[in-house]
Amino acid sequence: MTTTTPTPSTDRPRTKAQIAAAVAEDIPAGSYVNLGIGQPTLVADHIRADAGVILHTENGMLNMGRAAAGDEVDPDLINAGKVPVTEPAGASYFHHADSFAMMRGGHLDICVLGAFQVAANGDLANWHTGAPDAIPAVGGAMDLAIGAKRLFVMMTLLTKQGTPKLVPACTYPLTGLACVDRIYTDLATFAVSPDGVEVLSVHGTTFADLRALLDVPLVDAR
Amino acid sequence: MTTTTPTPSTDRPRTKAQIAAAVAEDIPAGSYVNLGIGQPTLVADHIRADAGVILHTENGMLNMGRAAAGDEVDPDLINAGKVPVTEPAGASYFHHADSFAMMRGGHLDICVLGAFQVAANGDLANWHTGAPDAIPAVGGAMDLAIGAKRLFVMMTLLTKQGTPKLVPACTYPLTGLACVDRIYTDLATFAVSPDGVEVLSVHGTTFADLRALLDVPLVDAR
Amino acid sequence: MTTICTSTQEALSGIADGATVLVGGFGMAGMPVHLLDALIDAGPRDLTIVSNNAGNGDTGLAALLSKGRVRKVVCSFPRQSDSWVFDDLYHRGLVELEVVPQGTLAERIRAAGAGIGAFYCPTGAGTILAEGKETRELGGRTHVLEYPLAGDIALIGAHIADRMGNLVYRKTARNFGPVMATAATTTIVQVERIVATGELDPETIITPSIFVDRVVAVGDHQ
Amino acid sequence: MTTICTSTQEALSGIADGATVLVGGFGMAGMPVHLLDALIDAGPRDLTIVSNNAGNGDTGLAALLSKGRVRKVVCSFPRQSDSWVFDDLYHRGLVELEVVPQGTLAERIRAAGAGIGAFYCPTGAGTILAEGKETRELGGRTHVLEYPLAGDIALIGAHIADRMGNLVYRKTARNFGPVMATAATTTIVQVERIVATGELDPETIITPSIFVDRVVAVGDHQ
Repeated sequence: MTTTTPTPSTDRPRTKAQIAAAVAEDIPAGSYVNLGIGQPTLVADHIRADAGVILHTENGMLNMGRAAAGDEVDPDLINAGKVPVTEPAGASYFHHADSFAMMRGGHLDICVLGAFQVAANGDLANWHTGAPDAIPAVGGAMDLAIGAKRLFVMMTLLTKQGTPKLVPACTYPLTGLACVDRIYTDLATFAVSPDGVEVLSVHGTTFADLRALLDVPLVDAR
Repeated sequence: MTTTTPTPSTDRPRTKAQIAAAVAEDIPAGSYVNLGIGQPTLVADHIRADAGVILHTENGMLNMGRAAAGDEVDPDLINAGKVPVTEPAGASYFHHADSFAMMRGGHLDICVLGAFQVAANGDLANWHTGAPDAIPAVGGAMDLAIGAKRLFVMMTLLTKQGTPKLVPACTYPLTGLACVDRIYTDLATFAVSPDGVEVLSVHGTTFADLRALLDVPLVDAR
Repeated sequence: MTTICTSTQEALSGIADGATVLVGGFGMAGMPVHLLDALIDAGPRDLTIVSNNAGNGDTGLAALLSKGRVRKVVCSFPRQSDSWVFDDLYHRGLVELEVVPQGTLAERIRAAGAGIGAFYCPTGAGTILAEGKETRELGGRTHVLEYPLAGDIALIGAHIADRMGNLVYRKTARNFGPVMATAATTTIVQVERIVATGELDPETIITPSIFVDRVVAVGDHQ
Repeated sequence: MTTICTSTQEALSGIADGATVLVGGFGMAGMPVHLLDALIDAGPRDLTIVSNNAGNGDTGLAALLSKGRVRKVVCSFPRQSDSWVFDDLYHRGLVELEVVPQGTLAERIRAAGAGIGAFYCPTGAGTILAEGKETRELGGRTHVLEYPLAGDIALIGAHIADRMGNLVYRKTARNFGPVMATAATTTIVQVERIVATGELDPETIITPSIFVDRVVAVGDHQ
């Protein structure tokens, strides 16, 4: 499925911008893509303007433009994060049922989401901590998780407490089952496969260290 | 439910035009109406222009205009009978799934259809003779039968062979179950009710003769 | 028949206690703020609100919530940075919450308007939001049985109406409006202005007048 | 990515024997006649055709049928005054027929495009078209379980495309086009002309480019 050369491994952990750039590199020209709210929106900055990548926003727009500035701001023209955006040539609008039909029907090539946890089998947890006082708020996360042809996750590999987010099985409430294809992190890029989790690149770590760190079966696919 | 004075009974059987006029009289001002292909299209000629009745055609148009003539003919603007029509002010277009969603969702006030048979409980048979060599062709008949808030049927009360079409139970394949509200015929107007079939007017016949003719429980509601 | 109202007060008359109210908008785009103000003034209690969010800041839905008028909220994303009114009521057990994935929310509303009795949806399968729901394997994938979500009332913000009640929207302010308009017994719409019938391009009409019961012009929102 | 084809021959390349082909149009409005001619020339056999009718006269679908290329027709209304080609093949047992109520046909195609696994539909309940189908009582009404109807190929007639592949339709020629475009692996569209991206009003785009794989300009049909 990969249409680009794998990202080379590097000696240092990747910054958020570098992770976003790595995701952008793996998006084939002409793809229809939904970038989730938060960190995934950074990917837009790294997609080459001539790649013909077309962005979908689930609140009803295809070929969404960049963030609006100054006089461009129009309260009727926002993205899923409720940020004002612009209308490039070729943009189109549709209502919410049609927008999610587009997603759920498998028409988007790639969706990029953040995550709390990803399991070795591709299960995704990214909507709810499960804390007893947390108000559950799913938004479009579950639709996005199951809708696109391929789902890329962007996250740090470890929590602030140093616990891996790539896990044998998610302990947080699930967003979708076996839906993640790729995981882009500061320390490595992974591909979920039937044979285990493939390591596509490492950054500021080694395959051996990752194997020691993570409680999931890893395959060296560099 | 009736918002108009019942049609008075008359001494002669009604012509097709008189049946159509009787149906038109029972359509409240401002109704959204679908007129089936064939005889029901005659009803349009009898709806008063100032009644604000809005016609739906299931091939995707609301506020359908009259038949097009001469230079008005546009191959992209046709009704469900594939007859060219006109576009009045306030017309709108939608695709087939939206058009039948409008119908099935119960948004149309009245649908007018022809029939082979109507049963005393309101069952309708109007799409298929059941003859072994007949090619079944349902079109939108089943959708129309169950979709509108009220279903009016227009037909002659008897077949050419003199057999009643208002029957205890349909012998032809059904279009819809218990869906007919009113039956407008040359000899009488009927309303299907839980207490039996109400006779609302008679034309060139008598209630007693109808009772003798028809094998269904009749209630005199004139 | 669409009624052109001269005030939001007139537009909101007759809303019963206990009503289910569909409220359009995503963020502020398409949010019927004037109708929400009038709903507060009108005074009905014990409402069920169906909307994407559960109120922001202290106005609109949040104001309705803070006045104790809402028994239950059905939404996809109640928790936001400025949803303190809902957060407080929820934690004090003063409001019920049903969280629905955003696309399933839109599709359930569409089903109500389209006469679909129920549908099998892959979104959320295997997650806590599908707990207790009927499931079925279809095409090798687990689907959840979802039911229509209808409203007694829909409050919609659109761009322009004609005097017949046809609506056009503007950019991403379309969002939930078109589906909610189909799914309520009484659909009430605020628009920036009302134009003569025939002034809207029929190809741009997204909500045909059949779905619009009351419309009121509230002036330009910008 | 949408490919702008320079000939209908190019647009119809690579259609496999045994393909399911969704064919838009209602009567001649929206009928992709040039694409059907090219499909005949391209030569695939053993096709399943999904369309509202089963061919008229001796051209288009009827010509495809007469050349023995069609194994099965799925449609709502095969029997028309000028459907002699289909009639003859059907009576000689040379073509299979699946009759589907028109609204259910549109909704099953929509479901395929929208990622809906199956849906409960009231249309046809209790009739011979529902024989052998699963049913369920919902809201006091019998519903029939209906499954998605997807195509390998969709052939659509639209009005104008931009170079990105966005489509606008014209009046009632919209009909099945927008739903069929969502439901096929490869959607092929004939348009009267192709304009520069940005020339179409975004509010009038009914089929966004994501659903369009190939487009070819065939000139004005009038």
